[in-house]
Amino acid sequence: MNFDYKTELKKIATLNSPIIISSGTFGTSGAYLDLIKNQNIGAVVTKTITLEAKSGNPQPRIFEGKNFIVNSIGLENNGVYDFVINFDKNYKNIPFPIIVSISGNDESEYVKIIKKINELNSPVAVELNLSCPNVDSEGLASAMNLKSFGKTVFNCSQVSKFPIITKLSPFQCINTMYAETAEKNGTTAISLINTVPAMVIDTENMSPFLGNTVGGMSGPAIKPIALKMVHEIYKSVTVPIIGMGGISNYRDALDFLMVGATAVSIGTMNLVDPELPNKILKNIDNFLTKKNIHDFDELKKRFQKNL
Amino acid sequence: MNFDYKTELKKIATLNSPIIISSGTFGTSGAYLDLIKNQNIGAVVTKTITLEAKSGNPQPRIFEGKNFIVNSIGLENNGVYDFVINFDKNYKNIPFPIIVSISGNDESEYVKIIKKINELNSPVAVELNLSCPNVDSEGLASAMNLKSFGKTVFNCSQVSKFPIITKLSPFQCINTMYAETAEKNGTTAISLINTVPAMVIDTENMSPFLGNTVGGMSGPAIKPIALKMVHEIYKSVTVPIIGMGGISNYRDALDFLMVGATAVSIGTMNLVDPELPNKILKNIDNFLTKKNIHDFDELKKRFQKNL
Amino acid sequence: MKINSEDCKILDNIKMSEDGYVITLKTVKFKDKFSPGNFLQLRCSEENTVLRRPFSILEETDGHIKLYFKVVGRGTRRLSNRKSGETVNIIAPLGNSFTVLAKKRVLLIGGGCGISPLLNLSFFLSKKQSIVDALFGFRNEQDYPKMIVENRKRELNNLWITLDETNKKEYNEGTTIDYLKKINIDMYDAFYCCGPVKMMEKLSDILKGKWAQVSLEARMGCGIGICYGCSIKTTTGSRRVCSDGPVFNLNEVIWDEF
Amino acid sequence: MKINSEDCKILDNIKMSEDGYVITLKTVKFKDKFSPGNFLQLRCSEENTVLRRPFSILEETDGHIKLYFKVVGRGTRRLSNRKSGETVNIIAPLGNSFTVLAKKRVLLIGGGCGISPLLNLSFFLSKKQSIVDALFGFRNEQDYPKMIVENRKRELNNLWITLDETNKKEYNEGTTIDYLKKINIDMYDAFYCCGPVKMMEKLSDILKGKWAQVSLEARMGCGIGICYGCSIKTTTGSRRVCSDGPVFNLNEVIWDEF
Ligand SMILES: Cc1cc2nc3c(=O)[nH]c(=O)nc-3n(C[C@H](O)[C@H](O)[C@H](O)COP(=O)(O)OP(=O)(O)OC[C@H]3O[C@@H](n4cnc5c(N)ncnc54)[C@H](O)[C@@H]3O)c2cc1C
Ligand SMILES: Cc1cc2nc3c(=O)[nH]c(=O)nc-3n(C[C@H](O)[C@H](O)[C@H](O)COP(=O)(O)OP(=O)(O)OC[C@H]3O[C@@H](n4cnc5c(N)ncnc54)[C@H](O)[C@@H]3O)c2cc1C
Ligand SMILES: Cc1cc2nc3c(=O)[nH]c(=O)nc-3n(C[C@H](O)[C@H](O)[C@H](O)COP(=O)(O)O)c2cc1C
Ligand SMILES: Cc1cc2nc3c(=O)[nH]c(=O)nc-3n(C[C@H](O)[C@H](O)[C@H](O)COP(=O)(O)O)c2cc1C
Ligand code: FES
Ligand code: FES
Repeated sequence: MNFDYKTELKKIATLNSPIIISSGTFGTSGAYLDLIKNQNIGAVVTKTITLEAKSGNPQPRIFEGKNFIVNSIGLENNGVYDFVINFDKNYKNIPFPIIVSISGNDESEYVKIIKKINELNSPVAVELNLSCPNVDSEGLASAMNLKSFGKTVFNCSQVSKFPIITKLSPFQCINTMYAETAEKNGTTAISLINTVPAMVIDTENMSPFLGNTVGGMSGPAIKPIALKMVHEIYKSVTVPIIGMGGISNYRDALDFLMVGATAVSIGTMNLVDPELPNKILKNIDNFLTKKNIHDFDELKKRFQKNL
Repeated sequence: MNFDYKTELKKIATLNSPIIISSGTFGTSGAYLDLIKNQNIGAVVTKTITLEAKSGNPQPRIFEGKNFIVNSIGLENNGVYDFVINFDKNYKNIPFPIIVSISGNDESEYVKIIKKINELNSPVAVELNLSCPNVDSEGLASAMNLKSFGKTVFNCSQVSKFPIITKLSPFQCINTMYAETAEKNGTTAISLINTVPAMVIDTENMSPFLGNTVGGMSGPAIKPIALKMVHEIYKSVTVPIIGMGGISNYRDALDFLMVGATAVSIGTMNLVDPELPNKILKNIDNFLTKKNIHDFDELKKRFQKNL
Repeated sequence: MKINSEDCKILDNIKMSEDGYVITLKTVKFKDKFSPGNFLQLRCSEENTVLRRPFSILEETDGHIKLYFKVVGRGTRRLSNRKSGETVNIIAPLGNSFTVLAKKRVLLIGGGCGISPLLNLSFFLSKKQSIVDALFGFRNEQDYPKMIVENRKRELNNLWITLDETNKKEYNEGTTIDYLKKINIDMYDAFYCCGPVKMMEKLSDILKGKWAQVSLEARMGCGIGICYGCSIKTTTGSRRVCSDGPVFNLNEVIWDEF
Repeated sequence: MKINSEDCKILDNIKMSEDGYVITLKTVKFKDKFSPGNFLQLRCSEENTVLRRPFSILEETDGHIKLYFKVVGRGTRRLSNRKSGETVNIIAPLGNSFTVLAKKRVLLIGGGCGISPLLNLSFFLSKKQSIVDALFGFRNEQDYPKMIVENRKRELNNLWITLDETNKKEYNEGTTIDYLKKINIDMYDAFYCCGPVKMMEKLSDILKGKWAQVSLEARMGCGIGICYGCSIKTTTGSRRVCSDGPVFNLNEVIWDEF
């Protein structure tokens, strides 16, 4: 690598690379850790932790379309108490900065979870998955109105000993209000987008395909949607943006970095190719060298000039 | 065909088939009319007409992804005066009921356009494309708030001599409020979804691909998103729903009809295969026969039972 | 064994039954690394599929991995069209494995491509001097990959093949479940099962209280224990088929959600 | 002629240059139905592409349609892999056509696959007893589909081939634009052009005031005049390349947006 990929995420951390692994697609299983140990990953986000344990949604939980998947895992996890007790056991061997993703059913639950997370030392940030798991699973955020959204971000920022990243669902990105509200209420960074609410039918059986009826769409097909959102939101906030949605190769990563992301995050394609980060970085390297670009700020400027 | 595909769209019309051709993908060119003359199409929607002529967006206007396209045509049209003057010339040979799609920059423009359309006799309905063409082209509706949205639907319903169909952009479908507001304000039917706001980058050149920077995504990849929206909105309104988004075969059409659509509309794939309507109907026929289902109400009921 | 990925050359890809193929992959990294019951995650195509597809190991000898797969959808159709000389990427070895009992009398019960991990297992069982009988069921003669099974006959003490419909004497008409009634199951120390969910569910009734392991299939996201796409209910709580399984005790699986 | 669709059998699909192919389709419906300049919309693949792709007619004789296409992206790559015996769906005949002048001296100026509609035109022009010279440019020898062009030499009075780089005498080094300076263009009554936008733009300068037609390429949605995806600016306003064109008067095209 010719480039210094150190990525400053404001007061969160200086990451070794701008590539993050998204919530729900990073895990601590041995098989996975074997595969990623040599990857230059900037940070990893835990699966979203809730206050109480959740057993997740009925099978099937994953549908695959031509270039997307729809999932309804249902935030299966053992709850924050179990998470904190086992944190050292599960995470001490992870060679990357850890961001803890959390989700609550209401404003007060977020604060309770944060207080529990405060007992830990090593995470670099807490990511708020503000997608109302009980209204709709993964990423279906419509129920949370702007006011309670802002209050949640504010309370979490106040209480948390770690910097806060606010993760936006696509429907919180249709204009810039949610992003601006998160910024005003103390978030240190913004990440977007979560999965797009979606539904798949088993036509032959005239029934929903997923055990949970509805789910969230992710993967390559959502990239143009996510990209537009990062592009718009970049213009209206100053906090760093972690861009994600369908990243599957270095061009996707560059696109997000061009339109305004400070770091990018890989979700679905990390399930398929845990060795993607280094492949992406190597190709970014070639690209920047060829274009005689020295850092991502310069890349952003070049793109801005072409607007 | 064994089935009677007559589709009652409330006071709009009784269509010969539940298949409609979407706005922006129907045209009056001779080449196209040659191809569709034997298709059993329920109705066709004109390209959206604005008050003044619009020359549309710079090239390129269309990007093709793996199973979607992103377009930024920019509502190129000659304006409503020209439309009305030439209506007979252009539309008298069209053997299908005609729905006129219109769009205005503000509430008052809609009313002006409607008044002009009132001079015509033959359309069966007017469809409101409430997607703020001047804020963002095709289908990017975030700017229109609920109040002015409701007022526009109300004024149009009052003034129009034709029944009103309200077409919702995806961002007006993230909850059921817009649909309910349209119903309360006198719409006769609802159609959804318009294209999903999106952006594509020409990575190599570090610039937006589309001449207009942003555009709207359509085609097979958006189907799961659209389907979920029809599914949710069906529960909360009683007016008929025209479902669209990515329909490319009979299974897609059946899916929309199952989750609640009274009719379905083909957009993108009509550009590719103008003979799709009859192929779809033939296959629906086989499906219903095999399943011993006699009409679409029964289909809906079977699906509801499996929820 | 550490989990790893490898670009494997396809050595051949041969049709073995109506919709069944045996594909042979050349491996360097995974020579002698598979335990019976392990599976791998294979990228059928980078163009037409998103996720990898899980397949059990039918056999691995001398760095030649054989998989027996059936064409059921987009991924396996694409895989069936892949040609020798081309490369596919795999992640392996994945999952837990069967408990290989020594010096026991055991019965393998398999349906469809479920025979794949069982045939692999039979090799390990015979090495440990267990006596292996096999009861395998298929839809019909076209569905029966005779070559694959006959190839492994030496390791099998008894081999019973059931076909849903047949009039040939060498086969038994009916399902494996039907045929099981004719066997004295009490003479076996252990049972190893793999096949369609409905068959497994019935087996779990019939074999209640016996020592029995089952290799399960579930729709997988990652196959490496990170996405919780494959979680199933068991008597000991939610478990991931890919990392807690795919081998479970037959009687710990709760079947109603499949 | 009414526009129609047809499933056409591929008769053959032959590589003619580095990335150029000639595909031959069997048609019943469109025998003798193409005018020079017409194009068709072809569905390269139902699996891997959404929209159809527009291609000019290189030749149609006896119900055999020939297209000359270059592999530039997903659709054409897929098309280059299609085998004879397979079927592709086309919509045809589309667009307007060149004005076929009779008993004139004309020059065809083509670049890359832009030679396709021009070669088709040359046949019609010779039938009308016009004298046809051709100036065709390519990147290099590998890019030059010699067989295609030589095949049509009988219809051509003069044939000049330019290659961006060459040291062979039979070719002219440089671009068509370079070579044009060596030709006395005033001796021609008419010009027909097709090729890359940059070349056409330069031509429109050089041929200002002359009778000249150009066949344009634009990214198309439908190809049948309904989507306005292909609109371009002309001196007479916005025009659709697919239905108002693809043939325009060279001097009516406004180039700055291409
Ligand atoms: C541990 C394990 C071992 C397996 N071993 C074999 C084997 O040896 N031979 C064999 O033929 N098949 C085996 N399968 C099943 C095989 O993975 C599926 O048939 C295959 O994934 C279908 O892919 P498709 O694209 O053709 O089907 P599609 O239906 O188009 O696939 C769509 C999605 O559903 C998933 N899917 C579909 N059917 C199944 C299924 N039965 N199990 C799991 N996921 C499914 C796919 O992975 C994909 O994500 C195994 C499954 C598991 C979990
Ligand atoms: C009237 C007309 C006649 C043509 N005749 C020929 C011909 O005879 N031979 C030939 O090789 N090519 C011809 N072309 C260009 C040909 O259509 C494109 O090369 C082809 O569409 C590229 O498809 P792709 O999937 O390989 O490329 P991709 O770049 O992957 O295609 C992506 C999208 O861009 C469009 N596109 C890309 N390049 C072009 C282009 N130059 N013109 C129009 N659309 C483009 C495609 O249609 C598709 O929608 C013609 C174009 C037009 C408009
Ligand atoms: C299987 C799966 C599980 C996910 N679980 C979570 C989750 O627990 N919390 C969360 O914030 N996002 C979750 N996501 C969303 C991703 O983090 C990411 O925002 C989204 O998938 C878009 O990125 P992608 O297209 O690269 O996957 C999940 C996504 C997938 C595919
Ligand atoms: C090329 C193109 C032009 C369109 N123009 C319009 C338009 O003028 N007015 C409108 O309401 N919708 C327009 N749409 C949106 C479609 O009517 C439809 O709502 C959308 O494309 C989703 O359906 P589909 O996936 O079947 O294309 C256009 C879509 C396309 C692809
Ligand atoms: S498939 Fe991802 S955890 Fe099992
Ligand atoms: S390509 Fe659709 S109008 Fe020309």
